[in-house]
Amino acid sequence: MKFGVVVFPGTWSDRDCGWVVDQVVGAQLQYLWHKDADLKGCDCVILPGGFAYGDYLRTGAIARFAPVMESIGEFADRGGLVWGICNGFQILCEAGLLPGALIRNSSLEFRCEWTHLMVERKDLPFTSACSEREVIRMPISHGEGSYFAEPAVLSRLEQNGQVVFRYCDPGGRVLPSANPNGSLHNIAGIINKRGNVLGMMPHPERCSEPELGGADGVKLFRSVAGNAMKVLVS
Amino acid sequence: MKATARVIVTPKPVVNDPQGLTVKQGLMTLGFREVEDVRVGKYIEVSLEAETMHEARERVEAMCRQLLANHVIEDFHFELDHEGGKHR
Amino acid sequence: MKATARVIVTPKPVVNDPQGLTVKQGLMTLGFREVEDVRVGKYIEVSLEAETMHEARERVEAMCRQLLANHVIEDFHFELDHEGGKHR
Amino acid sequence: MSLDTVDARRLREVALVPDEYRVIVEKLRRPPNAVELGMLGVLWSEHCSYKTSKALLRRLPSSGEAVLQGPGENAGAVEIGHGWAAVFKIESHNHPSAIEPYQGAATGVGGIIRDVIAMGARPIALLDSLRFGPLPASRRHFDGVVAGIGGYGNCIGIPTVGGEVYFDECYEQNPIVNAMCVGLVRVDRLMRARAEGTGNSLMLVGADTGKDGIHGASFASVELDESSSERRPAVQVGNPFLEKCLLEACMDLGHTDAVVAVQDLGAAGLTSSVAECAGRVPGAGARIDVSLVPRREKGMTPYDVMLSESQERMLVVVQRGREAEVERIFQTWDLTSAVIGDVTDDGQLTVFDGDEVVARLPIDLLTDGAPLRRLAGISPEPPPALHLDSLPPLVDGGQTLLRLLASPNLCSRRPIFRRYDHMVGDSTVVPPGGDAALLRIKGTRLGLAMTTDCNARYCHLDPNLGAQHAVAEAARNIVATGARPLAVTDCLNLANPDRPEVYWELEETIAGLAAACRALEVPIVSGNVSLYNDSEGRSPIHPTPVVGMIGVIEDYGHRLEAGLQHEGDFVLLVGSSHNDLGGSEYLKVEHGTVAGRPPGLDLAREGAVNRLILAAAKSGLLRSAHDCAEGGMLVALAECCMLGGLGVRCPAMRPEAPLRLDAAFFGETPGRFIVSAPSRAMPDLQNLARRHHVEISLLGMAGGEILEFEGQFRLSLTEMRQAWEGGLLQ
Ligand SMILES: Nc1ncnc2c1ncn2[C@@H]1O[C@H](COP(=O)(O)OP(=O)(O)O)[C@@H](O)[C@H]1O
Ligand SMILES: [Mg+2]
Repeated sequence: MKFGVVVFPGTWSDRDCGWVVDQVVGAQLQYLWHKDADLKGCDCVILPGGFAYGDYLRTGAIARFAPVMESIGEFADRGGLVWGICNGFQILCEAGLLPGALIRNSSLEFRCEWTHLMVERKDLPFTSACSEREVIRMPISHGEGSYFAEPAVLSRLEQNGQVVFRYCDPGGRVLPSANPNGSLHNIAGIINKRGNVLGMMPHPERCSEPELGGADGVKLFRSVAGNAMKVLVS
Repeated sequence: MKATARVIVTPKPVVNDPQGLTVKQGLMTLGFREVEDVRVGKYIEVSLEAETMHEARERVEAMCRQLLANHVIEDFHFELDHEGGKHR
Repeated sequence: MKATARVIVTPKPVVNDPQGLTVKQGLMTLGFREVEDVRVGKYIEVSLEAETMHEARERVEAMCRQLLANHVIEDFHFELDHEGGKHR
Repeated sequence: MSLDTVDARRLREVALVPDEYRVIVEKLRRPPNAVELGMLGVLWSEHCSYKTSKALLRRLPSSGEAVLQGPGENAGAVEIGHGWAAVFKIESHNHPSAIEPYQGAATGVGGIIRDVIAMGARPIALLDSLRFGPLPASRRHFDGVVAGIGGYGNCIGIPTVGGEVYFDECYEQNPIVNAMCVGLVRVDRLMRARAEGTGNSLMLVGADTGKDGIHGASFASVELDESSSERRPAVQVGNPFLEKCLLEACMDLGHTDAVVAVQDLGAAGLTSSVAECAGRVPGAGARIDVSLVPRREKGMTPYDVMLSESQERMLVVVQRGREAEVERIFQTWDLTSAVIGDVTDDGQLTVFDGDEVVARLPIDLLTDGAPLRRLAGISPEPPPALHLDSLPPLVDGGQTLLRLLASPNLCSRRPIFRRYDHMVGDSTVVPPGGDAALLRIKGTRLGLAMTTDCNARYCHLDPNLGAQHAVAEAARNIVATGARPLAVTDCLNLANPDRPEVYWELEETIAGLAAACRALEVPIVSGNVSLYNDSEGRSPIHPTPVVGMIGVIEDYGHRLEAGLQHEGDFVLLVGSSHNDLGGSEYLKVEHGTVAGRPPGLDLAREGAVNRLILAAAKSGLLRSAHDCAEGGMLVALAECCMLGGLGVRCPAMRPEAPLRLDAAFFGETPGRFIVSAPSRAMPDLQNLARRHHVEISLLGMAGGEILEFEGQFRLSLTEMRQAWEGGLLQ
């Protein structure tokens, strides 16, 4: 199982994702440079957090044109696993690999804090190690993480069960008070229809060891590491 | 020929504009009670070389579609200037 | 009377504009090699009540000075509209 | 230009005085030209030359077993074990932040990061130390500065893991914005910014040069006045994205041996970075050609280029012939680099504009030539005395506690640090919110603790004792995580030293720092001085010597946090309490006065208490530890409750005379911690305390959701949180 971690200028969660893949999960790790279109045979490509190109103008706006993105698009079309975390989620939306967009937090402030997430689907290669409707704890760290999609798009997402994570309270109730950024429907993460492209604002790589305050994140990495072989590219 | 495009990108009406709300509140607290609504967007000034105004317009339009605005959440429009002249 | 002010706030010419620089580079990589310069600023649309256009202008000017623009690093200008009419 | 003809205005513009001009002419044996005068002006500014403080700073202890690099380089460095060195420094950006809070604070962060990069280290953490006038009047400054620090640190991907903030009238016109950066480097890869090797190339990398901040350094060396906002170019706009690329590229430089040295461009831009870099090598000089400097704007003169303070630039000294290798590394990150000159052995800084020489000055005149200023200090009127007998007795400890918890100086800092990414890097094992932050060093069990501290009210009442308190408090915060204090960086923020009272404060402050650092065996390896925080002479700030301290723990598995952990644990007060209400937050909040002397400080006892806590932590006897600081024992205890989500039941507090009840609850006697321990650890803990000659007393038992002193007051966690969490949101 080989994870690719994409590095854009301005990416900063690359090393954290790499650390978890390599040191915590013990899977194979390959950094992928944004200028290089070659995905080096990776089974799952992670687009990590950061401020690619400073996120000036709009988050992810410039990054999506990098050479590596074209290959990632093709890889996704073939069923390859693509996982956008934070800035990576923003880039996937800009690139059209996921619907909707991420806008300024309703507080207008950057937020770095722990949240609770309801895992709405565990039948995905990214969540198979979670239990049914499990509540997991995970930090966010973003200024523009408020999920937006037009009403029609949103209802299609809901109908298809494409919402994977929702901000909730510790008891699993999806309440406005548990929503840290004003996301529609408390959305924290979504998947494409085919089930191989995941975008999420919270940072699983920051909570994959107990000394960092929690280890729920490692479940997602373990899910992928355990499952990838089954869903692989045709 | 040198042209200058003044691009204005605004959040779509259906998109929440927390920034606009906050600016509005800020203005109200400062005593500008007559303010009814505020929307906040982006202003981008692009100077470019083009053969004709027509070409300039097409290029700027393409820049907006590809990079400057995100059609999911934003609308855009622009004005083109050319050596003092202004064209909508 | 209802008026709408379209305020444009731009970084002062000598002030560093990292956004503009980055957007310019982005446009260049996308193949818009004709781009010579990009400056990024803010666009703020304020709807307000006023007795006269003159009053509206004065109020908006005051809003810009007090809140909308940061005079240390930014310049501003605006246009005023009133029931379809446009006044610079 | 002789002294008669160089007009006074011109001198004032470059912030030189006639006497200094005379020295220049004497040393050069000719009058300087305009470019030279500008270069000397910035380098001889207080900000760059330390002409007022240099002689005093020599009194600070700077050596120690672990010290790899003391003051004099871009940052200090200490060895922390397993072959790692911690590199760190604190710096002020007060004047820019007063005028443009967001950008001033942001570029302050950018600047201190580059200092750490210049040592070859990867920055791993940021901290801040902030002072503002009272809220809500100072909201604009407060919000802008916090947003600016977050804006830069979050974007560049370095966690901001700690800091402090206080509000006081004296900062209304003069906010204090200090930023500290900590980096890591292998001991054998620690770099020094020395322009070694005649003929080696000087490369300028990073941002293009614009007309930003020309005269920024001299600007920071004068009092703010009405016209300050008009001198606009002094405020720069930061580009954290570019700095992130610069950071990564500089880390990549580590893979080549083509690089001799890296020096950041900060205040006084190219002039100071070239002069400093050459000045560290005896006899070395440099030749640079301003026409080779990549520019952002048209129409820049050599003067502009030499004095520009454009951010996000670095000077790299490269072995001759290997420039292309270095250029390629920067290209990878889409950064421009340009060879702008080379190292010479003539001891001169020669500036060309193409073929024409536009300036030629001896390096040592630039870096060391500024005549030191010998000022005289006079101690001011002593502050009003505090007559304890006239203080009314405490009526309702619970209500007083709630008011103290809501005080902006004591309340929860979450509204600040939740706006800072404090987790990126996957190393933050003790996050902000308690005492010091603790970061693990990946690949080892080592933990690195860090904090910034200063109670400037104490310094106002007694600068010498106040400075000692700052060091002692920082040490306690480090110790509260289980880490051993290791070394210090300091930022001396004071008012205008031309006033004898302020100069006296400066002398006393330095004496106090020196005494405390010696006693606690923490050398000062780097620092910064910011004077003239003195808006038009009307409102001098309190002396504010911010202490940034780091410490190590061998195994971060033994770390401690402030919050109570377990129902049924014993909650104890370590250290003894006295009637220390002088200068306390209690006095200010409840009685509206700032009076008396700060608490007495016995540095030997501080050491003993710290050693006890460390020994107990190492033996696993403790479940939590939190130091008592402003607000005293009761505020600290309330914090332990709120942070841990557990109440404490205590019998009534009946202090033995002469200790008063208000002092027992809210007095600020140093050398005290609130700790919790399981009952089975109690015998060992008591033995250990006896061996260290430290008093330890049982306060109560952890559990429930109520903090109670029987018969005196009962408060629920919810009530306390409401007061504590809202204090900054007013
Ligand atoms: N400006 C700030 N930025 C980041 N963290 C801060 C800031 N101010 C306070 N903190 C954090 O909040 C906690 C409490 O701060 P403070 O009350 O100053 O602690 P102490 O009294 O122990 O020094 C610490 O963890 C500190 O690092
Ligand atoms: Mg503390």
